Amino acid sequence: MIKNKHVAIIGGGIAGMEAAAVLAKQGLKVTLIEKEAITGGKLNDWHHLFPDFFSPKTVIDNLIAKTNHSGVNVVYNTEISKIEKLNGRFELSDERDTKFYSDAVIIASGFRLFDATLKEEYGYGIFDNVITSVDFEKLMKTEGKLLTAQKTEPKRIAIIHCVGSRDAKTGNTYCSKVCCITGIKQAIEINKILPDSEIYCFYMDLRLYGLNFDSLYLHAQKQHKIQFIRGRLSEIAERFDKSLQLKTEDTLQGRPLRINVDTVILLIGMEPGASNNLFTKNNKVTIDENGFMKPINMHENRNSSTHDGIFLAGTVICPMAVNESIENARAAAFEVISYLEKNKL
Amino acid sequence: MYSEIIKNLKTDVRLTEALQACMNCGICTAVCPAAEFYEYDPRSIAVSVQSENREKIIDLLESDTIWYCGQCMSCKTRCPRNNCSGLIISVLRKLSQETGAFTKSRMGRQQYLILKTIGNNILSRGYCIHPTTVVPETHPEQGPVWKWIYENMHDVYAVVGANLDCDGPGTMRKINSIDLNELNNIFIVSGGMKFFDTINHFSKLKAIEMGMVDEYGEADMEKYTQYLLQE
Amino acid sequence: MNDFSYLKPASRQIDFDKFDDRLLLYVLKYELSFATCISCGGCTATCSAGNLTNFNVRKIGLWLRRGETEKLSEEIGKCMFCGKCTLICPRDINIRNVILLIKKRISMLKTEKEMP
Amino acid sequence: MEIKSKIKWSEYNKEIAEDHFFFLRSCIRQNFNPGAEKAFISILKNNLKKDIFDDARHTTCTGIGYHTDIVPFETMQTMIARQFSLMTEKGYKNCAVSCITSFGSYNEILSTWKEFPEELAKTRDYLKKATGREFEIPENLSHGCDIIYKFRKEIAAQSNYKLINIETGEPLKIVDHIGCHYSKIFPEKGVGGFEYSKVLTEMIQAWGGQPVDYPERRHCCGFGFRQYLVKSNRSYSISNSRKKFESMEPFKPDAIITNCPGCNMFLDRWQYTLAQIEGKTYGGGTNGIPVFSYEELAGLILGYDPWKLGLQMHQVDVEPFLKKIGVRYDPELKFVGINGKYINEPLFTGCLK
Repeated sequence: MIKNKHVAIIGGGIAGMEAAAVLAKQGLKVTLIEKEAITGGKLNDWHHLFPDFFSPKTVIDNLIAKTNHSGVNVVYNTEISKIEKLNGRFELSDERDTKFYSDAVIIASGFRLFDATLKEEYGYGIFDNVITSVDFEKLMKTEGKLLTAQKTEPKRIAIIHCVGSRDAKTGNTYCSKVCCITGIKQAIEINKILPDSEIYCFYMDLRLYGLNFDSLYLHAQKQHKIQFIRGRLSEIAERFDKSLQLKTEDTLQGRPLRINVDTVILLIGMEPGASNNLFTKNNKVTIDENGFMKPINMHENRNSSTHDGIFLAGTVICPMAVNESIENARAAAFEVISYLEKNKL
Repeated sequence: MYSEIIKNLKTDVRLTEALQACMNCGICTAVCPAAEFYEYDPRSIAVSVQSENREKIIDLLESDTIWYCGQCMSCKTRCPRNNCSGLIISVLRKLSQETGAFTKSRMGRQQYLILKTIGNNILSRGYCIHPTTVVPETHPEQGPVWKWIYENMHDVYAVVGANLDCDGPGTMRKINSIDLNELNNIFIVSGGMKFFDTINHFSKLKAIEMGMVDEYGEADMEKYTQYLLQE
Repeated sequence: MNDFSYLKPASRQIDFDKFDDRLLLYVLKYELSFATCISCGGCTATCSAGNLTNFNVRKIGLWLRRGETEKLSEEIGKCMFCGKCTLICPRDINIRNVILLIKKRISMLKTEKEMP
Repeated sequence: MEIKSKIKWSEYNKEIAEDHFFFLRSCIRQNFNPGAEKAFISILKNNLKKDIFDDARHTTCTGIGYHTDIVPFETMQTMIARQFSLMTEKGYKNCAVSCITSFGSYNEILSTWKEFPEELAKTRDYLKKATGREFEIPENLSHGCDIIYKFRKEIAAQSNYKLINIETGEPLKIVDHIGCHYSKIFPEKGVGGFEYSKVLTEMIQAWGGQPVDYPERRHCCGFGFRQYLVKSNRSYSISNSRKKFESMEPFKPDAIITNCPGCNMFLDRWQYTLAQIEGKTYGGGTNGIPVFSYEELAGLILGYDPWKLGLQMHQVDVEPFLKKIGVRYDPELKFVGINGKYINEPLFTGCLK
C-alpha cells in the first residue's frame, strides 16, 4: 500500500502547497517543510496577478485551506540543506540537524529574485527613485500609492525590461519570461492611480507568450496611453533635482535617446534558488547551466530530477507564472504516486 | 580587390572576441559618443557584420560610416552579450585600408593625414605626439596658454623639470638612435611598415585618379594633402 | 579672436524634454488607434508610394511619436492615399487617416490657425 | 558563450603591486602636462619611498597609432613586448603605466595572449627577429592612478593641505572623470570596476574633498582619436565634452579630477573653446572649472610648488583653486622661464577675457 508511504516536500510556496494537498488527498503522509513562518512564499508580497488582476491572496488562501483540509503536516521555520538516501529512504536535514525521513522527495524551493544592485549602471540601492517590480508590488499592497522619494507624485515613470535577464554581464543569459507581462500589468496599475502621468516601457523584445497577454498590451497602449520604446536601457543617472536621466537607443529610429523621469521600476528576473547547489550534494540531483534544477527530460518529464525518487515542482525548474507553477506541482504529485506504486514492494 | 572578403574578416582574432551573436538591443548606441554626433549606430555595424552579407560589408568598407567611431569602447562595457562594436570597427578599418576601399570615402581618406602626422612622429621621434607638431595655427582650440608654451617651449618645459629633446631619461627626452632603430625594425618585421606603405600606395592612386599629378605624371601628395585638409 | 567656425557642437540624441508634441496630440485626439502601433512595418511593405519613392510609412509613425515635425512636413506629401496600409495593419489602425491628420495639422501650423 | 560570475563591483578590488615599478610614459601627458609625470616619480620616490625605474630606452606603445588604425595590432603587440623586454632586462616585474590608452592596450594584449597563445608566440618571434630581444610577461600591471589610490592615506598623512575651502571649512566638491580605456574594456582591471570606479573618488575623500556624481560622469571626454587629430572632425570632440559640462554644471564643482592624460587636456581646452563659441562658461565665472590629474592633485596637497608641477600650463587658471585650499605660492613666478627670466605671458588664462 502506498498509503503508508511518506513524502517530504521542500518549500511551502504555491508549488509545494499544491503538490502536498494533492498527495495528502490521495491518502499519503505528507510533510511540507517551509523555511519561513508562513506558507505562500514570494506570492505573499504580490498585489495583483497578470493578466486579469486576480488576487494572489485568494490563490494562497485556497491553497492553505486545501492543505489544512487534506491533513498535510506543515513544518515552519525549517530550511532543508541536505538530502541523502540512506537504506532505501531519504533523510532530509537542516543546519540544526533536524531530520525528516521519507520515501520520496519533492523539491519545490522556488526561485531567488535577481539582486538589482549587481546591475550598478541602473543605480538600484544608489538612487532613491529606482525601485524594482517587487518593491512596486509591496508598495501597492501596503500603501496603494506610488510616490517619489521626495514624496511627490511622479509625472514620468519608466519601466525597464530584462533586468538581470538575457544578460551575460550578470551571468543570466536566459529569459525570465514573466517580466514582460508583469511590466505591462504594472504600467496599467500606475496609470489607474496616476492618470496624468506618462509611462514608458523600455524593451528589447516583448515576449507576451500567454493567452490574453498580447491583448493586455493592446489595452495598455489604447486605454492607458502606455508608450513602448524599443531599446535596451544602457544607464540611469541621478540629476541635481533627484530626477533620473535614462539613456537608451530608440532602435527603430537608430538614434540615441535621453529621457528624464521621476521614478524607475526595474523588472527583475527569476534566478535559481540559493539552495539548489546544496541539494546536488550527497545524491545524483543535478543543476543545468543556469543553475536551475535539471529534469531528466524537459519535454516529457520535467518533474523527475536526475535522482530516482527526488522530484521537482515549480520554479526550481525554470521561471514560471503562478498558474504554470501550480499545474506543474500537480503533475509532480502524479509522478510521485507513479514512482511509489512502482516501488511499493 | 574584394575576393574572400568574409574570410579575411574572420581571420582577425579580434573579431572572435568582438562579436558573439548580437541581439540588436541598442544598448551600445545609447551611450556611443559617435552616435551622439554623427549619423552612426554601432548596433547596425554589429548586425551588418553578423549578416556576413558581402555587399553590406563592402558598402561599409567604402563608407564614411566606419570612420565615425571614436574608439572609446563604451559599447563594450554594457553589451549584454559581451560584444564590442568598437573592436569590430578596428577590424573593418584594417580591411578597408588593406583593400584600398578607404580612399572611396572622405573620412577614410583622412587616414593619409593621420599617417603623415602620427605615423611620422612614431617613426622619427618614438612618440605619437611632440609639442612642435601641435601648431597653434592649426590648433586654435588649444588656446592662448598653449600658444605661450609653444612660443617658449624650451623654457617652459625646462622649468617644470622636463628633459625636452635631450639625452637620458625624463619627460619628453629624445629617443636615441639605437632605440629608434629597434622601433623601425619592429615595424618592418611585424607588418607595420608594410601597412604604412599600403596606405601611401592607395592614397597615391587616389591622388592620380583625382588628377593631382606633378609634371612627371607622379602623384602630387602635397596637393592631395591640401585637398584632404579642405575636404 | 580665433576662428572657431570649424567647430559646430551638436547632438543627434533624441531629448524627450524638447519633444514637439503638436502633431502627435492632434492625431491621437482624432485617431486614437494610432496609439497601438507596434512598428511592424506591414504598412511599409505594401505601400504604393513606398514602391515608387523612398517614402516609409512606418517611419512616419516613428517621427510622429518623436515630434519630428520638420521631417514629417518634408515626407508627408509623398503619400498617395491608396489606403492599402490601413487594410493590412494588424493593429487595425486607420493609417490613411493618421496621414491625413498629420497633413491637416501641418497646414494648420503653417497658417498658424488653431482648430475650433 | 562565456557566462561571467556575478561580481559585486562595489566590493571589488584589483591587485596593485606594493613596490618596484617599471615606469612607462604617456605621449600625451608628457607633452601637455610634463610636470605631472615628473611629480609622479617624485611622489613615489621621495614621499612614499618606493623604487620606480625610468628607463630612457622605452618609447611610445603606439596606442594612438593603433586606435587611429594606422598601426596594425601585430605591430603594437611587438612594441609593447619590447617595453616588457626592457623591464625584464632591468629585473622588474611590475609596470606602472602613465597613460590610459596604453593601459587599455597593455590589458588588451595581455588578454589576447592568454586567449590566443599563438599570438604570443608570434609576438615573441617578431621581437626576436627585429631586436634580438626576449621578454617576460609582467606580474602586475597598474596604472599610475592605481598606485596613488593604493597609497592615498599615506599621502594624506604627509599632506600640507586638504581639499577643504579654508574660508568656509567646507570640503571642495570635485567631479571625477575616468578615462574610457581604464576599465570600460576590462572592468576587472579597474579599482571598483567601471560604473562606480572608486579609484579617484576615494582619493578625493582621503584628501578631504567631497566627490560629486553627475549624470554624464561615464561619458567619453570626446577625444575619439581620429575625431580630434583631424581638424575637420573636431566637432565630435567638442560636442561630447560639452555634454559633460552641461551635465556637471548644476552641481557647481570646484574642480575636475581625471586619471587620463588626454581627458585632462581636452576637458581643460574645450572649456575655453566652448566659452569662446558660446560666450559663457559652465562654472567658475569667466575662468571655468580647473582640471587636475591625480598626480597634480597629490603633488599640490603634498606641498609641491604649483609652477614646478606645471599647473601654469593649464588654460583654466588654477590660482582660484590654490587660494581656496590655501596653497602658499608665488604668483610672480607663474610665467617665468629658466633662471627666473621673463618670457612673456599668455594672452590670457581662463575661458573668457
